[in-house]
Amino acid sequence: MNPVRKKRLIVVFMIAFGAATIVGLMLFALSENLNLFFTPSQIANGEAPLEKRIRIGGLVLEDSVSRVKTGLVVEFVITDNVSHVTVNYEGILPDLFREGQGIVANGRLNQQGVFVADEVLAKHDENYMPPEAMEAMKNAGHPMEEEK
Amino acid sequence: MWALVKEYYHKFGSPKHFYELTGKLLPWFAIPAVLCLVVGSVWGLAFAPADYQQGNSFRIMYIHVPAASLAMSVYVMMAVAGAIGLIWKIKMADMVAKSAAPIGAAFTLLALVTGAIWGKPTWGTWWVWDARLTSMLVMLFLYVGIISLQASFDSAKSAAKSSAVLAIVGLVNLPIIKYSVDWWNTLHQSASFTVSDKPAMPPEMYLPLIVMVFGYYFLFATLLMMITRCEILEREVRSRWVARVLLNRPLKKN
Amino acid sequence: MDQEYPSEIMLSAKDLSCCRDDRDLFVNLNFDIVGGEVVQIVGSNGSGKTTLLRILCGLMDDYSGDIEWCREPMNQCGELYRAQLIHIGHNAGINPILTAEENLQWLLDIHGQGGADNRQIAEALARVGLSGYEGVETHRLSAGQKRRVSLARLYIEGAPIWILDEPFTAIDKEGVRELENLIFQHANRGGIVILTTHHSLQETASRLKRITLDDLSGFHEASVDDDGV
Amino acid sequence: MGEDNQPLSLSRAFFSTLKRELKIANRQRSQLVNPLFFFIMVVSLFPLAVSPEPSILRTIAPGVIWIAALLSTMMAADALFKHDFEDGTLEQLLLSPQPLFLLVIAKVVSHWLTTGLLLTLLSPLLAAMLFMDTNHLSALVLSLLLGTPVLCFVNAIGAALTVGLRKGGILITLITLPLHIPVLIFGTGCVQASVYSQPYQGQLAILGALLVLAIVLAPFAIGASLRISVSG
Repeated sequence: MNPVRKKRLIVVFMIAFGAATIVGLMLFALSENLNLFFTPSQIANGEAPLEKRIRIGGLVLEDSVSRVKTGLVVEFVITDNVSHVTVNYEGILPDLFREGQGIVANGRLNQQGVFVADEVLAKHDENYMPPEAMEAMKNAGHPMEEEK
Repeated sequence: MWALVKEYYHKFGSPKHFYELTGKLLPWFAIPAVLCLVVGSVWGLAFAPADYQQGNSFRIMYIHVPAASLAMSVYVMMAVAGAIGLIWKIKMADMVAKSAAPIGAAFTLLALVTGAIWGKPTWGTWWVWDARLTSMLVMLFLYVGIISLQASFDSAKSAAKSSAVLAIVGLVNLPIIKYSVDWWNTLHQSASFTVSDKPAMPPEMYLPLIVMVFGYYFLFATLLMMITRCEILEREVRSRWVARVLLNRPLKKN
Repeated sequence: MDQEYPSEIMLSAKDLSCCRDDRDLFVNLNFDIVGGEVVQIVGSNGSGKTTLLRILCGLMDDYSGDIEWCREPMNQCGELYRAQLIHIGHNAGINPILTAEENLQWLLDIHGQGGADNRQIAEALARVGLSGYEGVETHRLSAGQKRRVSLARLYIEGAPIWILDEPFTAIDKEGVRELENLIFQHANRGGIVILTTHHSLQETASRLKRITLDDLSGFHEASVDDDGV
Repeated sequence: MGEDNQPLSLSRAFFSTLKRELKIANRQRSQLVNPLFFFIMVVSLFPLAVSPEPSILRTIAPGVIWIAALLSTMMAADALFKHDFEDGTLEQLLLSPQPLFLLVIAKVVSHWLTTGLLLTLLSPLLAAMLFMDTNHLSALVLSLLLGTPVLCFVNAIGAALTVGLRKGGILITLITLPLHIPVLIFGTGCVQASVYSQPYQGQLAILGALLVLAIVLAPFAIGASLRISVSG
């Protein structure tokens, strides 16, 4: 075979083989849980390790936020509409933190199953709306949070 | 037909022709840029309604979103121009790629800074190591790498070729970086505009944004032309037509 | 060693121009080089001799004009062209940490002519006066000896085109004479030798062709002398 | 010159280049151990600078070891093509009728064998210095084993782009560091997952995918960069 064609053949073979391997490996990787991010359901099922720094995310349950009178300690419950996890946090909450809002928290899960957060971040969504329009929508009976 | 394409290709690849053409086009981009930016920012910052959750702080979106979108497109454009220069050896493409890099870097920086200002009131922190922010930061690093590689060559040709290779390698890497950082840490909201869905905000909010996006793109085109024109003059300084331009005499067709 | 190269081998340049760092090195150079010719490129320092050689090797693509090898554009011949070529530049790829033999072995291996065995290499090193130095790390050798190590390739590889940049540098009188012989022998077998040197090549002038690159007070002229042929 | 020994000479060119590089590395032992000492020293700075507390060191260990490995391969990369550029070897490499990507892969493989592999072998020692639990060693070693070759390929792109420059050193780091980020994320992510007693095969698979991608694409970028550097 002439060397030019041989080189081309090697290149094509390399790329085809490489692409197949990459796709295979990625498919395998995607079937695994890569993220150290846990939902309340996963925590309820005991999938999350205790006393290790992990991230959890979910919606703040309505009427669950309670502040301890002295200091800045806050306790609230986050949910994914299936399970609940109690979160304990000491510090200043972001402005967007409110009930019904999606949040991400970093911290550890203690033996009692309470998540002790050292950081709470509000996850603001991609929907923007003037306040009046929001009012109107709520009055019409479909608050935006319900779709989550 | 083929001859026409070839002629066009030669014409477009010629710095002199590019210089003349952009000289004529420049006002057609500069004026809309100024108009859109003024209208968009006044409309967005003063007249658009405040957000139900974020209040007025969401208005920084009108500066942040177009910058972030441009940062990415400029990178792609730069890499494509670099590849064209590398493959078809068109000098103009090299110059365009070179001129685009600092503009892209500036937009990336602007997106990062405005993002930080926006992050403070909404997320409660100036900076988080979130996927979008991190990949934007990495993109700034890529731009910086390309600019400094570009600057360390004595010969303009090697500089152009090398930075084109780096830009292409970076282009292959961008989705990987994006994906990896995404997996690693995510907080940023997803895009409000997609091709298929209708925008997730009312018209009085998104119209100014669209105006601003157009303004930014016109601004980018204007800046790119201006910088490229300087680059042309610098590189072609030995040729007669540049001498004529510099002596402020009208260019004659020849 | 005695093989004849096909007679139709030919390297030709049309309107070859090169401009480096805003300075024209040569403009509109035209030449044909056919098998059996020794071409000496002459010109003052900085006139672009080395650049021209590197362009002809395909190491630089920073030129305008066409170069054809056997009537096909050179840059399309790619590895077919490179397989026909030995280039020995100012630095010839001799690593100072490796021995003469190891250096040659590698150079021959990557040039893909099926490689060479130790006996051939020892023979070639003997031809350039380095027998007994096979196992010496080349940083222990003198400049002339290092040069000879790289020139030893010319005795083994069967490539028809030799492109040599100042091959006589640092070589003693005896060595120069031998190398000259080798060059003209190669041409006699139908090969092409393109070289730059300030040494005047005398033998069999009918096979010798000169390409002059000179920077004459701002005007760039290139001329081709055909001595005979 | 016969056509029939072509397949032979392809592998001959590859292994001859590999052998040559390894010989050179072996004769310059000091060059060989420098990145290793650098690796150990960088890691030992952390207990001094951050805290000697075992619990803290244990948490940061995966990241520290990975960053140190990344920096050490980078230190070594500067010399990857430098000497070859100076003594004309690079020209001969480009003039070879053999496919350039093959020769480039041989060079990078030898670079990895003399840096990345040795660093990987050394990493358990450093893990012990940072009080990392021994059951996470397999994740650490495997991730380094798959990740360091990717680092080497990317470094080689940087080295090839800057080889013609008088002042390459810091520029290589500047242009390749952003490209190293995915490897760093998945490499440390792999060890982190093991620390959290989660399965880490997913991360290993991604590192493997990155490695295959690097093997397929990087040699072309390196080859193109070398041609640019030599012709410039």
